[in-house]
Amino acid sequence: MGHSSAHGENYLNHEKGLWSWLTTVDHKRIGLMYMITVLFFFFVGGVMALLLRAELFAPNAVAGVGQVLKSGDIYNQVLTYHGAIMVFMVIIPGIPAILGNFFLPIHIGAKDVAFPKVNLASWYCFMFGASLAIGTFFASKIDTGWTFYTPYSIRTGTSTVMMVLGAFVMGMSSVLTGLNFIVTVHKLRAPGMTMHRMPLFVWALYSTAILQMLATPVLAITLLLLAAEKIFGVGIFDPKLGGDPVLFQHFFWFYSHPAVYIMILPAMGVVSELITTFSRKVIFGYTAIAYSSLGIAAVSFFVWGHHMFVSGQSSFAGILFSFITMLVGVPTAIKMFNWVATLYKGSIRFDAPMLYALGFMFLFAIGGVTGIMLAVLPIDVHFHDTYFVVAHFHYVMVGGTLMALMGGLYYWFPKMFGRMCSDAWARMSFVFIFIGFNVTFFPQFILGAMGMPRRYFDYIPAYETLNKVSTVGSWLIMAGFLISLYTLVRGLRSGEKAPMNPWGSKTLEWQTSSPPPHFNFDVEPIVTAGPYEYR
Amino acid sequence: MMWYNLAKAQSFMPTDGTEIAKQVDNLYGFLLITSFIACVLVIGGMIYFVHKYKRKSDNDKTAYISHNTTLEFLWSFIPLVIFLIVFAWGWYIYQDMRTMPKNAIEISVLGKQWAWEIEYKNGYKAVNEVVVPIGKDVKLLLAAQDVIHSFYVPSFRIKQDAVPGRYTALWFNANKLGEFHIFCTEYCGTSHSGMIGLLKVVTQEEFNSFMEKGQEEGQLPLVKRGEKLFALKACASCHSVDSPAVKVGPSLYKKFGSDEILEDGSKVAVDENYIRESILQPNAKIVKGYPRGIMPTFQGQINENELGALVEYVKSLSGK
Amino acid sequence: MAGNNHKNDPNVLHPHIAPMSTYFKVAGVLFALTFLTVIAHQFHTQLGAFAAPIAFIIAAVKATFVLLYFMHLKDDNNMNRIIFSTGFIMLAVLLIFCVIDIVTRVVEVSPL
Amino acid sequence: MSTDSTAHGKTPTAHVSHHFRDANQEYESGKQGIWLFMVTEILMFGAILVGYSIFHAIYPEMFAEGAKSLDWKMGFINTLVLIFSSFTMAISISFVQKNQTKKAAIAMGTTILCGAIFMCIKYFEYTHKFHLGLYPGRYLDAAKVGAEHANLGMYFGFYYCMTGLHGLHVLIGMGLITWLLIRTIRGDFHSQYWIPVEGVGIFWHIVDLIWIFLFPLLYLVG
Repeated sequence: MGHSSAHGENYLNHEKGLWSWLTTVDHKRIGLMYMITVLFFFFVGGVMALLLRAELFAPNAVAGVGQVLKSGDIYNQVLTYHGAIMVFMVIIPGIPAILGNFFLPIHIGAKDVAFPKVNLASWYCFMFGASLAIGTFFASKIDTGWTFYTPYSIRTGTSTVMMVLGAFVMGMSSVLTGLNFIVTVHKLRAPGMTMHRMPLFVWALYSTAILQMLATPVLAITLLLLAAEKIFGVGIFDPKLGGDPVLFQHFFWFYSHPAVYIMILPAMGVVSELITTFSRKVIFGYTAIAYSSLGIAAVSFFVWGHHMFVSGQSSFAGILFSFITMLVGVPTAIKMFNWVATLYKGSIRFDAPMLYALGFMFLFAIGGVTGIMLAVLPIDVHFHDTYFVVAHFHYVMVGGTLMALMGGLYYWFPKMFGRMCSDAWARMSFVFIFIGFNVTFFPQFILGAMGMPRRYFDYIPAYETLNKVSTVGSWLIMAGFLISLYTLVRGLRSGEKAPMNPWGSKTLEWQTSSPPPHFNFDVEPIVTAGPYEYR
Repeated sequence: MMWYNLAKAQSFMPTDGTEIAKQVDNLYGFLLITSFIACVLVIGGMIYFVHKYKRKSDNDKTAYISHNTTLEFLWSFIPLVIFLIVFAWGWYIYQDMRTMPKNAIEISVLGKQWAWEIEYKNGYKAVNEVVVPIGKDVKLLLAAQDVIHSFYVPSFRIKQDAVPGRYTALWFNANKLGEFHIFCTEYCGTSHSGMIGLLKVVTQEEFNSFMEKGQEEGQLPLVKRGEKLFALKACASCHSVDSPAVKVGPSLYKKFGSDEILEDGSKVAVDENYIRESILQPNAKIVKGYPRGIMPTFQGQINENELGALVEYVKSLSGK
Repeated sequence: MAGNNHKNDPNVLHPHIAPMSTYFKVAGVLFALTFLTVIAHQFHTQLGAFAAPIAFIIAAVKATFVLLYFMHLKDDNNMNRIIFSTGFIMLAVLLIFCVIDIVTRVVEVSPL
Repeated sequence: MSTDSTAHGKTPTAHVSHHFRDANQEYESGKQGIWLFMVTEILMFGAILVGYSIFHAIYPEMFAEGAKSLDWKMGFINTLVLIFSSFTMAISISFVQKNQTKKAAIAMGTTILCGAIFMCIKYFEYTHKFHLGLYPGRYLDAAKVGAEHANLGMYFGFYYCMTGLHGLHVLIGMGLITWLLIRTIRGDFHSQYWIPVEGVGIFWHIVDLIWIFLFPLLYLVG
């Protein structure tokens, strides 16, 4: 492959100035813009999380430390913003929009995504929607929870309309990204890059994109109807006018369950990349992993009712949804086993990205088995809307998606910026995040089993000790992320120059210079083998 | 079986108050053990491999193992079988949970912001407190007045949303005497976490006398009836009565006979008519510093007698 | 790019141009079907329970004509056909599961 | 990166953006993108239709009462107008492909005109309803209107949501076709570059397609 870096021109210095960034159609630059915004929102959502944990440090009756937030209303607002920001602005766009935008075209040897302008439009949609959503913070704060369940969201006198419109616009951004990825994968692969030679990260993004395309429009219309409900009192979801609030939950989870896989599938893709690279070994069961992504995507559309076992949904529907949910567990288990098998007889290095990948597997295993527990009807009746559920989805979303995002960032940092991060610091951030995470969320499984419901501003004294432990853990996580921030910024400013392929990986992005040239490759690559041919 | 009991002991589930709760715990114990084994296999395997196959030199050769159909079939099929077993097991218990018994004692439960209103068949009403006899089938008919609530008794492993506009139901047969927590588990606003009730399981005799006592309720003095109604209508979730502390609305402690400053700066004397108006048309006069439109109207929900009792109760709070 | 040898040049597009008469015919059919719907509607009291299915069958036929000829799905590739049909499949999923819930709920409304 | 070619030359050349290998790849990609986007449109409208069907099944009489207060003649005329506009849109693509720019422009103009007529009729329908007090949801005063069913507002909620969202799409479509018209007159489109016309065309047909279903659903079936 060519060496355009000889004369030092790359996508970062190809054009200069803020304006060149705001009008760029280069997928790499758009990926970076997403990175900055998503990390900013992650910071905001993280502060909210710390506030929530601080409030729950002790029951309100305990003098001095009991009450951090002034009232139940404020607590509810903070928890709503924490949920909405983390879901809509961090975890859903996280991996696809940052790492996906940057690496999907390079992975398949393309110069850009199929519709670069649409890609930029999607970032602007995201920003506009996010501004609307954050804007409610300065209008009247919303306290509906990120799920907007009716009739509470209709009754509560806050700026729900603005918030749902924000979510609607962000949904559009998600659709545009998904559309772009699908067409890119279908049409823009380099010569020789057959579907079965694509890296598994691309397969994961492809499956995610399908979910984004097919699920988001239903959320969009549900949110519009909710806005109409709020403005005109249409009555579709309002029992006062003969509407059905449980139907809202159906519509909502028709999107939001697949959305869970929109969040986790890309993470699985990242982990597949990390594990092969750092064990320098061909992935075990490429086809199984690739098609299990598609399988998860397909089945995930039929399982949304498992969020509604006690909602007043019929028992028959509950049983049906529980059954199908069991089926979605299988492809997920397959992936876990395949990753472990990939390690067998490998040559394993423990750089920070690999630690994050192993951390992902550890946490995702726990998140996965508790997920199966929650799919079992009578168990879910007990656990539904308790801290057990909170712990479970944090194990999957934070322990899964965020770990993979961090691992991916450290892994691809040299490629994105042409500089290396300090591996020692990065490993330290991992240690803090990993330990802190378990300290924070493992006690919550026990709290849930004991019966502590979620979204509680205050709790009975029996739950105090474990809540204290959990809050202390949240500080460790904070320390971990601050160390990460420091590591990344330091790497950016003064990291040593990155070679073309610091990790010895076989995928295409490492066959071009670091950072890549404006059009990714100096010569269009011709692919002759699969992505993990470590022989 | 020792393992099995150990898992149950470590499961941190609250005491089980019904037969179904025991069955749920058994299933949960099974799930814990299988999950533990699965995690040990996966995580243990991972740790063992990363330890054993640590990179020795930069030129390590790795095995080229692209797939193994038998192995892959096994680790797809075995989980599938386990999942289907726990599904069927769960289905079996769930069927029991959801099949309403015949001839059960029926109690209506109305969820509202932010209290549970309990009504027994004989017309006796209570708030946040369900009293049931031991060893009898009890069926709760759930309804919600404003938004969705969820009735949850951790010790009985039962939970059901109360959805406005329709009825849902729950049943249980308590086999332990004692008091158990009732939580609201569907987010319902400001005092969601304060919507805690007690479920008291008592002997049949105690239950009978409790019901009789309820019948005599009508003969209580006006102030006492007002006090009960105040609790029943969940006024206490927003108005404190024993101190000037502000909850959501103004405190009513020693309020009667004093002056209130309204939004527009004018003054109004807190007398019987002002209290009456505040109950029936809460938004007619808003005290300075409080939001408008929070308190629902009780017009048409309470009769003249009840109104009188409430006014009498608020009067009594002034300590005169 | 030489003018000749167009057939194999990937930079020369070969639009599929349907004859104008096709468009006229399809438009005619669509107009006719619209009239048919309205005529059928005049007899809806006589048709009773069949009125709605008839109206929707006519609508579906119209939609098919629009899809095949105006939107050229007839000459398009299979991928685009599959893509378009997934939308309808997903809608069916949404409808079927919601209906399953609501219909079976009715049995339990009075779980007495 | 080849820029827009003009139709003035004898043999117009295809448009190939920098990241595509050749014109066919770009065309196929564009087309697929458009179809994917249409899927989201179908799902968005379809989900309201799902809600409509469910509540129609729950409250058949209330929906019948609502449908009675709609004038099917208006809907009928609108259906004809939209079908005609779809036809003109379809032939405009054909004209562009045959390099008959002027005819294409006329066809597009007619399409916009039809869209405008559609919106005018819609406007009269809406004002008529407002005049009768048939507002959506809680603004519909059942007592004043003399409705037999207290929740008639729900029917009109659906009516306004569905037709409103559809109307919004008509307006967006008109805007897009105006943009096409300007570019057509400028000579941007020709036998080697017509994908925007085809894309907007498909969008316009989807709008038509949805109306084909809305018409019997709202106006005819009670």
